[in-house]
Amino acid sequence: MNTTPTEAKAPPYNRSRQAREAETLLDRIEDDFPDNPEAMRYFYALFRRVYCQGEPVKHQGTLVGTTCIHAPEELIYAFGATPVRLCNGSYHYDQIGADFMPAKSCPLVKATLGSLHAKAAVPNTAALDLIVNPTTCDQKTKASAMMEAMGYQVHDLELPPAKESEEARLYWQRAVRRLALRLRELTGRKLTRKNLRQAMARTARAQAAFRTLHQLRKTAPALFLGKDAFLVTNAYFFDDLDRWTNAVEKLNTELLQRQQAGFQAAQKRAPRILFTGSPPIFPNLKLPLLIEEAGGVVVADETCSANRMLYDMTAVDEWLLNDMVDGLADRYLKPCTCPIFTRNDDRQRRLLQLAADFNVDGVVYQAFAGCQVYEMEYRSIADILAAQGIPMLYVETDYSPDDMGQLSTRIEAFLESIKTRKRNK
Amino acid sequence: MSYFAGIDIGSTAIKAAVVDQAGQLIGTRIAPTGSSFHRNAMETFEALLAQHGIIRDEVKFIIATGYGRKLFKEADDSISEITANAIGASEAGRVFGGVRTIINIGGQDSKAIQIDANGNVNNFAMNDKCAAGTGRFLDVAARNLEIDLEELGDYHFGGDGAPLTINSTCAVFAESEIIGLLANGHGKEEIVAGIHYSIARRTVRLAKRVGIEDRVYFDGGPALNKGLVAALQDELGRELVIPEQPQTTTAFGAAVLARSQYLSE
Amino acid sequence: MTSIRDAINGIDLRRFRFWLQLFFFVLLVYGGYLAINLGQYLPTFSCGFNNEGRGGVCYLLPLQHQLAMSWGTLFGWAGLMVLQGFLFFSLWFFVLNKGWCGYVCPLGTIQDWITGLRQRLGVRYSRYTEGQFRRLSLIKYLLLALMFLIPLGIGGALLPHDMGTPFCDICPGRMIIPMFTGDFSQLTIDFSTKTTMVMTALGMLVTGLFLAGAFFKKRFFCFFCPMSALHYLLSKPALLKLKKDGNKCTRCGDCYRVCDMEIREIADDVKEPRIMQDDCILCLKCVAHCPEQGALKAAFAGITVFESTERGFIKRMTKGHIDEHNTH
Amino acid sequence: MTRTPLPLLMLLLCTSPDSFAAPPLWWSETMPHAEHGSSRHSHGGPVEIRRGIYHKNLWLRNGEGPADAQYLDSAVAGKVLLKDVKGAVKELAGGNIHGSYGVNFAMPDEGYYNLYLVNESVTDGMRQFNIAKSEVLKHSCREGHDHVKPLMTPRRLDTIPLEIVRERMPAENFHTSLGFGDTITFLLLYQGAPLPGAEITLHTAHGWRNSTKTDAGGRASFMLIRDYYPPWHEFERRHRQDYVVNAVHVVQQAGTTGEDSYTATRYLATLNGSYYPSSRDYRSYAYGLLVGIFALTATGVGVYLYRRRRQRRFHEVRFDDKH
Repeated sequence: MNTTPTEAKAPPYNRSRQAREAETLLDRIEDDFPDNPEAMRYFYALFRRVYCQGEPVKHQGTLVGTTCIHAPEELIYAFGATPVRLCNGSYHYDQIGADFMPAKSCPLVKATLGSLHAKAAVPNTAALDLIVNPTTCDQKTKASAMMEAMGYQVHDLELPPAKESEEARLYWQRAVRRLALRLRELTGRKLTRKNLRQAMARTARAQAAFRTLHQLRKTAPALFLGKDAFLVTNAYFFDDLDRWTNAVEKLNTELLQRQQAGFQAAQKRAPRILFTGSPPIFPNLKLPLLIEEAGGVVVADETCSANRMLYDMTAVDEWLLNDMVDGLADRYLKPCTCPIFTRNDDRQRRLLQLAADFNVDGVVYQAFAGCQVYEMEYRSIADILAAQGIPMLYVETDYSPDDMGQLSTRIEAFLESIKTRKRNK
Repeated sequence: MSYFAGIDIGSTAIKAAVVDQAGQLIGTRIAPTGSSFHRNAMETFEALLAQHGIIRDEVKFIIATGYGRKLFKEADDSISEITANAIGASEAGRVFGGVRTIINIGGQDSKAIQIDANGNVNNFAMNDKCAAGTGRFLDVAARNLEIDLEELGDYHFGGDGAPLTINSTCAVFAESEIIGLLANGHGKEEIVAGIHYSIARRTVRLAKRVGIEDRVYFDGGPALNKGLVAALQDELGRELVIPEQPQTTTAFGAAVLARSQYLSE
Repeated sequence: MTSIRDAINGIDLRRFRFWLQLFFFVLLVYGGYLAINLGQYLPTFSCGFNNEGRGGVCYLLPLQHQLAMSWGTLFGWAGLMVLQGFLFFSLWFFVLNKGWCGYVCPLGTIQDWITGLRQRLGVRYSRYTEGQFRRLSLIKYLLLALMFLIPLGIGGALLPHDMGTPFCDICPGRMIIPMFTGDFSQLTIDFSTKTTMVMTALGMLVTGLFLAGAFFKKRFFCFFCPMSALHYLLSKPALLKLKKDGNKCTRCGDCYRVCDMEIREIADDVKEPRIMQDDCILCLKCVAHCPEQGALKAAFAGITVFESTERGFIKRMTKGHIDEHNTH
Repeated sequence: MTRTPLPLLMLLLCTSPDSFAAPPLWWSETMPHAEHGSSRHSHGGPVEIRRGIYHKNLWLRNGEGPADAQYLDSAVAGKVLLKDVKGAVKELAGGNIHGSYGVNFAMPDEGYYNLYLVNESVTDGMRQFNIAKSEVLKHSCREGHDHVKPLMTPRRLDTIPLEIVRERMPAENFHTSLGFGDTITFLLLYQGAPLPGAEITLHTAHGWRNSTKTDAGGRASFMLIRDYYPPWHEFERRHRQDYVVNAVHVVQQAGTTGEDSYTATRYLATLNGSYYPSSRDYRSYAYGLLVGIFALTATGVGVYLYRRRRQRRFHEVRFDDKH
């Protein structure tokens, strides 16, 4: 598998399948909805450049790919390297991945590996110097070997399967310290207090911006739509950190103005949806788009392509390397609500709290066919939500567009039932 | 006199229904979807009106439902077949004393819906993009066994001995399995029964996901199949409520909704 | 009103605490020179051996004194006096609850200064492993028990009289706090009798331990402090309270990692709203380091005085990112 | 102070005119017989506490110094006066306490109580005044310390012809106890006025004595010597020793009291007190520091090793192979 199908007289990128896939989606996102925020133009343009024109991702220093939110990017920045999140949402790469992966495996992993396999992938991964692969779910764990087989440098970031115990915490802290060593070898630079502190300052600023955006989504009726929010957080995967932060801050100011102006991006009656489960990753925004095309609005989410990736912040008591690195380690383990961990009561509590804070009418639970952990947690989540009288729609799907019609039926039915529910209230 | 219509554009058949001001069902009509279903839908609709001597203008409000609903531009509004089905069922179910659970087996999907007393959807489940356990599955089987869809019911009871178990849930694999069984000299009767039971099992599993409450209303084309009904009742362990025109429940529901929407505006 | 609240919640707790602690330190260690006397029932280590400087006396000194009275007197007329003393002590305590440890206690302040020194030297701090922690946190109750039993034993003439105030003998405060007023006379071993010899030697050992321990471990001594144990027994009805809203908690563990006393419950317990544990010194660092709106709060007589807020957290952290010298 | 060498001193004493006069009377707070068990020790000597009120016992003794003075079994003629903290003077009746003559009085208030015995007699034309004074401190820390500061200053009773007053040492408070090496100063008052040039003598517990004459201001100072040498393990920090000061003043003036007449009056005043080993005798900074430093280094090393162990991977978990 060292020669790839796309290498054979590959068409100019912008004519390629994945480019068209992205293009159609972006058209839908931009044109099907009347009042997109001005500040979103930056993101639309960014995605068009990167996904449709195939513009390579800008980066200083070595480029380090990460395959999960557990990779502490502050460390990577501190070593003067640039992290890029490799998780991929393209059906096209999903198909390529299917060539050498079991058909029943998770489309996200398939697409990710597929994109790594197809060298001309987006975001441009040809220049990867190292892939940090946290051992989260089985499929990602097993991916390490495959990625190595493709000729990539891979570092297994060992993540404990449980996060409650103190042992797990220490184990993880060790793993993170080991990553720091590996990065030192890779970059030949030294980790200093100043570097790390600056790196952490940058991400903290980005997170602060995200949190503001997050809080703005509490306003009802919604100030802007979930598809845009997902686009913003998806840009975080590969965009330049500071540029991204500035763009988000611009968006925030605009949304604040909208708030003061009493602007409504959705009707009063529009069901407010909390999105959870498998992450919508560009260009696979199928489900959020269907929801909002059907008149719902995604006001909050609990997915690793948005909230889970950016929400929780690092606290440091003493600004010494030891404390900072351990602090980072904690931030990437303790609050994480990923279902791979043995217990999921944190996730349940988080969902309930989000539902309460954003006065959510219903929850849409996306599970990628082949992502067992989400499929298995679905019941427990359904139960606690039912106990709170919050309706939930469980959707098992993948990247293929063929079930769109069927999905739209279900989503519309779901939204209709919510509407009647609200009317009867 | 003003009327209200509902048009259900399904994957295999187009169903149209008309109700009068009182919400009484005037009539229904069914036609195959075919390739250009927009034209067929229009024709079916007009044929229905003609049949009952209703002028187009008398139809005040039309609601489309089913997969084709978005593309049926003549409709004043569209609604998902699940909601429509729920309304239709709860309306039609009144004569049976009200229903709370609906099982619908359509051309390419099967649904289980749980509704409250007013016909609002509480919860529903749907097969995940796979024709297994749907009407299409029956078509395939019938074709392999070289019998008409309508005859399947009679075959179901014709057999002596236990029904075979059809293991493969996928319509495509089932095809080859059936051929294999025929080759092994099994009677069509037991095979048909087997098929019915395999569908029934899947459907019941679906129904259990939404929770089964008192009367279970069974509609959709396959509801005409006595054998399947028997199998389902077996698996469910309770009586099923079946309307005399199972296919048109959804269209009827759409029509009822059209009426109420029109009156509320 | 809200702006004031925001200002409070956005406060730089580190600096605020430093100055407040300094104030109380001066008050209790040098207050005597300013003719300040808060009496002898203070629920904090305002050492009585600091003759000239003290602005009040640590209750443990008179308590042990009183308990050492002959049983006849103690269980007779003097019993009331002891109770009265305890009452005053409790009244003092109820105001600040364990805030006495986190903000007032001179010995605690000294430890924080030593910690500051360590930070400047860039030496990392130690943490106990879970097992050690569980075992160690029992010691203070043992000390508390001894602190009651030994004087009683003396009162009953079961123990030699020169064991007078057993805890003070081994309390590092007795040796260290007077030094701040230039009185080094406590820094001795008393050869007058065998008991005093042993006790004072023990005291010196503990002082040495204290200094070394406090350097490597935040609030080293507070794990073993019998005063803290005594506090905890009274802490339920106190006015100042630490509250937690489990639903808002994301269990990110930020509070736990900044906690000087390594209290895990603060992060992991999402059921109990009254989250204060026996080791807690109510320094409120956990509240300051909690990014979740209203997940942790300090309430005085039911009125929220300091609450964890997203904005406050970000403000404090950004500050942490910026300024180079973070030791206060 | 100036210390006269002992031989010379003996000489002085021998040549003194009235060296063979009757031995002085003085109060002692030491029990006649040790076997009576020790009462509670408080600031300012042994006390008894009855229903929360401090009570003081003082026994009258007669003899030069603590070393060779007897207790009396019966009262002596004369008045026993007590001046309490408030300044009120009342007469006390002595009696038999633990087998010897003494007085017992309550001390409800904080501060100094002065007890006097004035005994007057005339023997072959010489009028003899024996004045025994004792200054007793009542203090309990429970009462606090601020309000009693003014009570430090010595108090006197001017109706007493010849009175010895112990002047306070610099920075003396209710907790101060005299110790070896401390210098104590006495003020001698005759009819309430300082009396210069009078002979004044200090007797310590073990028979050491030292005489001098009061200076122009009627003052005389002595340094308490260290005369307590037990084996180290028997050393008692609260080892209380009595001292007695007596002063003699003779007035060559004839007169009569009642029926008998005299040619001269001899005043003999005594004041008792107690002192303890000084803290310098039993405290050691050197050892203290040593132990402290040892502990410092020990823990330092301990922590270092502990961290070393922590750095070696997975050493938190220890298995017990014994079972």
